Amino acid sequence: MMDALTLKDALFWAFAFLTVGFGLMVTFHRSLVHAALGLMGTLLSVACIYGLLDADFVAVTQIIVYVGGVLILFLFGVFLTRRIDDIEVSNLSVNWMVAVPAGLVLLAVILYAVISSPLPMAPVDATGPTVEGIGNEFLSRYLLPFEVLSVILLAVLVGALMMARRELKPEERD
Amino acid sequence: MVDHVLTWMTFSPLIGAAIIVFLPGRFKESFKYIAVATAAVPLLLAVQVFLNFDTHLVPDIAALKSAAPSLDPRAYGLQFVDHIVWIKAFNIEYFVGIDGVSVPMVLLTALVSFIAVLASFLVKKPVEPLHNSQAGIKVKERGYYALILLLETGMMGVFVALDFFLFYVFWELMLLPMYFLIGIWGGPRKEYAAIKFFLYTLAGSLLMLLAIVYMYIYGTAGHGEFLLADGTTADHTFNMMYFAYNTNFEWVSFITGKMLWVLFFIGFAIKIPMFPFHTWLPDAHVEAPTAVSVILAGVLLKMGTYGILRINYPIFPSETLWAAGAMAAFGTINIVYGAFCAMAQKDFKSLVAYSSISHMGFVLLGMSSFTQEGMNGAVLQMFNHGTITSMMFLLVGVIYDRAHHRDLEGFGGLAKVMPIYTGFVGLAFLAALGLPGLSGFISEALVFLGAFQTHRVATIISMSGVILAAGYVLWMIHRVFLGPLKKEEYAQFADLNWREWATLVPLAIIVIVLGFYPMPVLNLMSASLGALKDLVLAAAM
Amino acid sequence: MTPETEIAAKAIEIQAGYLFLIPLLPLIGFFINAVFGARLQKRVGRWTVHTIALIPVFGSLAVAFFAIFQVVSHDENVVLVDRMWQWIGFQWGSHALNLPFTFAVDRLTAVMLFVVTFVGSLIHVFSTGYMQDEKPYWRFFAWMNLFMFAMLFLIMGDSFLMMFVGWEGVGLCSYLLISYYYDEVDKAAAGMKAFVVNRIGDFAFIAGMAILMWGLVGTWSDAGTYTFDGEMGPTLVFRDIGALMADPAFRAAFLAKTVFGVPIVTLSCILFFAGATGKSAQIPLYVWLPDAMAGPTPVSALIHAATMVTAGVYMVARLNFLFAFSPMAMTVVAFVGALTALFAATIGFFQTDIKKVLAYSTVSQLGYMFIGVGVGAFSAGIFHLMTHAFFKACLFLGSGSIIYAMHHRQEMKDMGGLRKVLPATFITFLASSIAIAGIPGTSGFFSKDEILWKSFDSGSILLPGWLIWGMGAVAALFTAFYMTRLVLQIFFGEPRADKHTLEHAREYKRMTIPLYILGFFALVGGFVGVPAVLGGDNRFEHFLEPVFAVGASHVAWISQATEHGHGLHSHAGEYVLMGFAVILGLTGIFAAWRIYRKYQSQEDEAKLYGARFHNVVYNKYFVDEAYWAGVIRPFLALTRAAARFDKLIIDGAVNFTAFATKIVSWINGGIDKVFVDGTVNMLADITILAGQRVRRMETGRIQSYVTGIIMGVSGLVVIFYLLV
Amino acid sequence: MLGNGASLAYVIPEGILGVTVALVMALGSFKPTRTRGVLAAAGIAGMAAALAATAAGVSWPDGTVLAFHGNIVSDGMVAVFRLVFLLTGLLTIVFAYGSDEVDTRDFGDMTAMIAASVMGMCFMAAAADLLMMYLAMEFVGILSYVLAGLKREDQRSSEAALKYVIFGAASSGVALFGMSLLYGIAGDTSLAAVRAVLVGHGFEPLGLMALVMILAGLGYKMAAVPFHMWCPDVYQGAPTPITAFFSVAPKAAGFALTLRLMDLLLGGIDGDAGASLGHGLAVLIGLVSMATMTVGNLSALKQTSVKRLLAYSSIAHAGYLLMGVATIPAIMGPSPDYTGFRAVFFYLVIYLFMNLGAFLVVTRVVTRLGSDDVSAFRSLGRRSPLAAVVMAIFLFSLVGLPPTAGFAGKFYLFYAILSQGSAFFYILALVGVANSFISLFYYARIVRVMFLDKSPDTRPVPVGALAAVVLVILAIPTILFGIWFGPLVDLAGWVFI
Amino acid sequence: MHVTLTHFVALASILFVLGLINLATRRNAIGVLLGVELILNASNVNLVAFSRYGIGGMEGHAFAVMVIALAAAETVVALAIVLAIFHHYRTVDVDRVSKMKL
Repeated sequence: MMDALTLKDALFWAFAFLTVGFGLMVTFHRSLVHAALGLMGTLLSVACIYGLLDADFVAVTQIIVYVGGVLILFLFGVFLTRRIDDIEVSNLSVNWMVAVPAGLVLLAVILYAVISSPLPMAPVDATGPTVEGIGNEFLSRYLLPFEVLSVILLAVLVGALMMARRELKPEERD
Repeated sequence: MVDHVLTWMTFSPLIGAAIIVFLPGRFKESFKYIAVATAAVPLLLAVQVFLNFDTHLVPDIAALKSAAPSLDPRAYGLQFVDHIVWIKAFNIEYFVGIDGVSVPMVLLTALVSFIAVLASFLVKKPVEPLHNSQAGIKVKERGYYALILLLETGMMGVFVALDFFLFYVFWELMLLPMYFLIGIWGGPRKEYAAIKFFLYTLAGSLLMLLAIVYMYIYGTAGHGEFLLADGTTADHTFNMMYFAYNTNFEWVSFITGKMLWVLFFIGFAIKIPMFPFHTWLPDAHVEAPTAVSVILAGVLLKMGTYGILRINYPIFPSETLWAAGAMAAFGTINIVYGAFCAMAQKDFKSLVAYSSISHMGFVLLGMSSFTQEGMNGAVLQMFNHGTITSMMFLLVGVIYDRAHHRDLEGFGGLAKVMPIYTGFVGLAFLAALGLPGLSGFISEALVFLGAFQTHRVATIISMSGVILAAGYVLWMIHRVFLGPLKKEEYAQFADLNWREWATLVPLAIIVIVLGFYPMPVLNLMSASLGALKDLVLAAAM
Repeated sequence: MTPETEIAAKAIEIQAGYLFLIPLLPLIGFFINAVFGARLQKRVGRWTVHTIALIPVFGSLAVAFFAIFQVVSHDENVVLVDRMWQWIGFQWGSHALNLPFTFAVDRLTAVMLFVVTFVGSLIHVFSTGYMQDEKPYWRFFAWMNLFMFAMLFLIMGDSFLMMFVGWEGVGLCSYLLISYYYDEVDKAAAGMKAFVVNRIGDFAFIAGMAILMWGLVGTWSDAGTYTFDGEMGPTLVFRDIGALMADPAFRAAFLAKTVFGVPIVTLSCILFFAGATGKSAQIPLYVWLPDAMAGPTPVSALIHAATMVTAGVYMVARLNFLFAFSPMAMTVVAFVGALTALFAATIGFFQTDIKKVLAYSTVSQLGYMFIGVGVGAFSAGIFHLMTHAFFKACLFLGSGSIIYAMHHRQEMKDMGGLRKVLPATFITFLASSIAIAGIPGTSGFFSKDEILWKSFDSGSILLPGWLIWGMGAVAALFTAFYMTRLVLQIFFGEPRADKHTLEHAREYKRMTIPLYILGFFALVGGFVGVPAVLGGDNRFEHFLEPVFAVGASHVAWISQATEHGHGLHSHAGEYVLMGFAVILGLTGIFAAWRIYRKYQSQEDEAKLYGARFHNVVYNKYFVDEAYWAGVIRPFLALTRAAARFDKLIIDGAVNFTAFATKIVSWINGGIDKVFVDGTVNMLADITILAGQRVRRMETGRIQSYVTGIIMGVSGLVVIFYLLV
Repeated sequence: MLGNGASLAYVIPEGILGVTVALVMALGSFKPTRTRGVLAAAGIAGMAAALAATAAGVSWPDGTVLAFHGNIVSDGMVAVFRLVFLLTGLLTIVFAYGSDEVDTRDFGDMTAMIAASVMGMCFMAAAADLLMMYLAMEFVGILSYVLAGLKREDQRSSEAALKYVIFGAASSGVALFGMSLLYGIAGDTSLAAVRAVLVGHGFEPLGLMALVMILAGLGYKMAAVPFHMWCPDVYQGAPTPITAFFSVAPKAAGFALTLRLMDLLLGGIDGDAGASLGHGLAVLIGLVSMATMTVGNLSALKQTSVKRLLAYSSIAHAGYLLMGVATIPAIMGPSPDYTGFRAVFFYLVIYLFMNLGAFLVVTRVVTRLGSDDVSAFRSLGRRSPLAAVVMAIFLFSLVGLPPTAGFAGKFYLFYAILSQGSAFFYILALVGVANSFISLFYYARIVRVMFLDKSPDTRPVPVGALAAVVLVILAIPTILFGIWFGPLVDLAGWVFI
Repeated sequence: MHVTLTHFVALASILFVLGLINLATRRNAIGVLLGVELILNASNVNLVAFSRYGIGGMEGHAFAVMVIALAAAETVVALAIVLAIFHHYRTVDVDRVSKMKL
């Protein structure tokens, strides 16, 4: 039923392939920098998928927080550690010989579960922009998680600072 | 007259242990005196128990079986009972009391513990420097005496506890001190021996724990509800008496019953120790210090057979009957096999250890007979073996203190050097081989006579133990005491010192007196054992 | 096959509260000497030691005589009873076991009492001379007193268990006294051998006791379950059992019972007899007795001739009410007795150690006694027991006197011609020798003759009486032969001892007086039992009649019932047999005289009789060696095998389990190594082989952990699918 | 279901903890090097206040209250678990105060993070919503990563942190994926909705898988096989006081959350769908339990580092505890019986005392001797009698020997699973017994080394007055609950009344 | 072929497994952390897709936002740890970060 292939479907397939493709790059590319860039691709593709799912706020958050924040952080990390030590460490470990088959088995298990369980076929009607809905959730139903999250972020801040507060004594630099 | 006499007997050593633990180090010299004074308390109280014990009190089984659980201890044939709720949530009670089965054991424990403490005394003796027979415990006295008193509490507790949970707690409580006593103050391979002892016993007791918990969960009251000591009722119980007389056993299929029986039995069989669970015993004995060996052989082994009489017999009578043949067979194996192994030993102490295995076989054989003679013989044998084997280990300790080895081939002709010692050895070992006129004979003869009625072939085979015992005992005496002296320096050995006298004489008196007049002990137990026998045999109908 | 009449064997019980003194006094003596003897001997002197020992022995002799007179003075059958206390007992419902600590003296015991206390006292006296040079003098007397206690206990105990106390007690004392010179390994070993061999007999004794105890009052089904016949609890008291057996109804029921498919009465009696073979040195357990000569000679006289070794005979006689009802058991007793009598007598031929000759003679004479009790002539057996006690004690003491004079040399080759040096010894020895050889008029003649005749006449055993008689008669011939040889070799011919010894040889009064007394009794002691055929009234037999009423009457009944007899019931037949026996004895003496007029050394004898024959007999048919090779060595090997089995297999199994657990733990502890890392490492190895980059694989890598998660999740999910 | 405002009354202890966190941070920012005592005092005071409040019944409703729009539950179970977490946190701060493994400069942050992580744990015990569950788990997790890496000058500490973070991220990712699927099935994040689906028509394979994935995330918290591998490395590498904390608190929280999840999904459920799921889960958890205790015990046998040994021991204990969780079938049906769950709590409380006690001794030994190798414990019986004796008590309690509390705990667990009355649980009990037996080997090895082995160095090892007091304080309940555990049973009675 | 919820879930599953494989294979610690992001994104796809299909509530979206925030926080901590490791070992090769284990 080729005619049934709507634009949305087409877009999904496109973004899906992009996502998986970038995902493969993240996982299997020898170079860490490429992997990081692959992650960027994945994140962006996923953001587009969010768009397809009418999740505007999530998509935007994805781009801002992930692509804008987390990824930059990663790249910093990559460069910071590579510049000092030049050993090629981005190689895949030989572990993949076990991990990949295991992962494929897991995938098979998951896909079996997904396919054998009836899921709703049609989307509900789009409700327009989601920002308000999400905001309402955060302020009413998810107020407690929201507050807890803030405590977490605070604690993480302290923790990260502490980890970074580093003065090694010379004899411990072996 | 002391009230709550059993409680005092059980916990007074613990108080002594606490005092020793918390005394400052500068009172080091007094630890042993505190210990011996503390151990004397249960001994004195034992006299009270002995004098006031009503030998005729037995449970009326038929009446109990059809009645609701009651709080009247005398209905269950119990005396000196202390009974309070301990942990209400699990209907666990502090329930101690004695009947004819336990009273000889209680007396034995008090006696042997006291003697063991005394036997640990450090005695300095002005003899030749070469054989400075400075025997006894010289290092870490605080720990030693505290542990040995703790051990006494555990042992006493096992014999007086009538609540499964309490029983189990005491049963395990005695493990730890024993482990340390062997492990710290033992011989060259002490660690191996200690852990072996520990593991064996624990393996058995864990199985027992499963059985106990299982019974707690699924045991239901036959008529009415279980009564706790505070008068409240309960659905479940740990009360051994209720299990023996008031529990509705419909929940137990014969298969389950057998399984529970076996779980308990293995736990106890390891302690006896029954072939093939016995190999911990020679190791433990060989490595343990003298006083600990005394307790180990004198009291601990009896816990196994006591447990069978206390739990397997009344609670699972039909299963007991089912297993009687196997018990007799194992008893026989113990007797013959233990004697065989004893014969081949080169170490004095492991000879005695194997002889213990052999002698505990008599207990097993006697109690599996379900005759008045056999069961009385079995329990009397438990008591007698306790005194005789204590003597034997003390005596081995005497020579070890002087020669610092126990190689049977390494002595010879000691009779000339140490005539008094030789006399005591003769007395103890002849009692062990069942020489008539000494206590061991009475119990062995009763076991043989009683067991023959039920297990004819097994008994006849066991009787060969009479020959084998003569073999290893006399050969030992031959090698150690007769013939020429093997080493010149042994001629300088001093005969017994005051501590050795003090520990051996009371036991010797008991061994001789009970040989000619065993009735005081027999009277204590025969009624209870008769009731127990009837209870078991009633299951056959 | 049993008479259906009630046998009136009930004795009148007389309370005699003093009986306990008889064994107690020696016990006190033992106690004092054992505890204080060493010090007394050192500080005060030897006389204190033997005074302490002798007073109780004579005291109990006096009390025993009082008791004996009390028994004898009653015309009716009485039994003196001293019930001390409940020894073992309990009552549960209808079931009661009641074993009182009771001494009883009936007519049989009275005879035994007389023998034991009388001979015992004399030997004690003798010992004060013989042992005077021994260092641990106190020990000897302590043990001797203990022996007296045990022996008296044995004969006075009124139940199996009481008897068993004495039974084992005398065994112990025998052990202690044989091992008296314990620093000599051989002598110590001889004691051990005696005890262990005795224990083999005890094993049978206990088994018989157990079978009898339950067999009397209940029945085993074929399946082995036991039911009581009535309300009666088990008993082990002789008088009770005797009374039961006197009841024909009970007896009939009892005799029909079997255990292991064998009649209970037969099995238990054979077991009791097996016990007796140990104590009384019969085939096959006689081997200890010759070795027991390692002990001091008075010990041999007291224990290994006069008293202890006769305990088996006493027991069989005591149990006549059982044995008589089992022809099979009686046959065994008689035949083993006859065989032993013959066999031991032959060994006596060539022994050169004078004590060994006497030892085998004792074994042989004990065989006679068993013939007596075995053929139902219980009183004859006991009669021989008594006469034997006199003459054999005398012989042993005599040999002791010789050995003492010869400075503890026991070989005949060192003796010869001693009749002048030791006149008193010679006379008493000679008297005893003719007694044992059965010269008419001596005590041995009467008792032996009675046994032989009764055995010939016996119809109660399963073997023909003449066979037993024949064996006994030949043994009598042999006895006469070796006794004559002994006397000739020791007392006649040229002295072979060195001068010094001969000069110092002397006889002490305390040694000769007992010899004279015993010698006297050896000669005339038999007159208490002159048989009717010789004009006597056999008072001895009549005296014991009530004790053996049950057994003897049954034996008589059987003989009658089977119409047994060789037509020799007449006096004429008895005369013929008697004459035949006397002729045999004289033949033996004559033959020995012909050969041993002149001293024959061992080598001479070997030449005379043929080396091989001499060798076999001299070495006691190599029975000891056969026992060693066939029984003891395999047994010791078995014990070692058991110990090794214990160490290797039983303990090994446990250790192996521990070991295996450790192995598993290694596998398991390195679980990621094996299941995750292991796979990885293997693959890495493959990669290395494939020429890829070589890199060391390290453990503890986080990737393995995550792989573990992946595998774990998929595994658990699959399991869960399967479960739900 | 309460709204946000009304719900505040049910999070007062958490509020106190929040204040504590803020206070400690504020104090710590002044003069971090000199305020160790003050910070410890502040932390302890805050914890103690929360503890006291909880004990006094604050935020402890009689029944069950759904607060914050069903995000969390407040009931007795939350309250009693709060006690466990708070007590552990409090004692950890005490340990850390005396330990030189925690640098004074980091002490304030550490205190704050422990307080915060305790708060997270309280939410874990209370979570009734998938989002809340995830958040609370991550809360505890992220702080744990930092705490593990607290000893920055020590390579092994950093390594522990790295392993922890990678493993933690992976497992919580798996759990999150499972939650996302469960959300899809239920259409709502609340567990009540999930349960409604379950009651309605049961779970399709997707739901089953989602459940297993969530359990995997929880299994990692509890250190259950096969999600246990991080545990030895992290325990060994982290500063000892923190290891002590890890060995008790997050594990307890994991169990609390597991119990909560099981209760909310299956408690009192009727019908075939739920029944088959419940029985399946029981077997699954039972199998995991067997694997966990066996792997833990067997692996512990060959360890020479005491910390690592105790790590495997804690894995083994997770296995014992899972036996109690496996009693799910009992909580289903019209008359639910929470005995097994109560046994888990009961055991956790006892485990708290004995395990913290053991770790405190290790802390002292590591501080004094600089090594946690078994050989460092040689002749401790002579060098530091108090430490050795209490260590022996703790170790024997871990074995489960009477009269120590460990026995009471095992007893309660065995009681609970034997009550289930099915063959599988009997086998489970037998495996549990066999494992208790095996565990004796390695615990006794330490005891042996302490009392039986000779050390070349015989100088005394002072434990310090504070530590001595705390050791005694920990030893008392370890003995007391062995012979008088009635009150503790009553307390456990609050877990799902 | 119509795109249904199943497709989205399948996509998420693939991402999820890829992330896990990444975790299991990357030797570079930072690379490993990239995998974590894949996993979290997979979950988010699920959440959002479920929210869109058949259910329609905003819970999924809220959840996803929360996850993103937490992911960021986690990354911060993780990177801090990686840097600490780097200081010690001069490498971020997790294979070599292995002082422990016997």
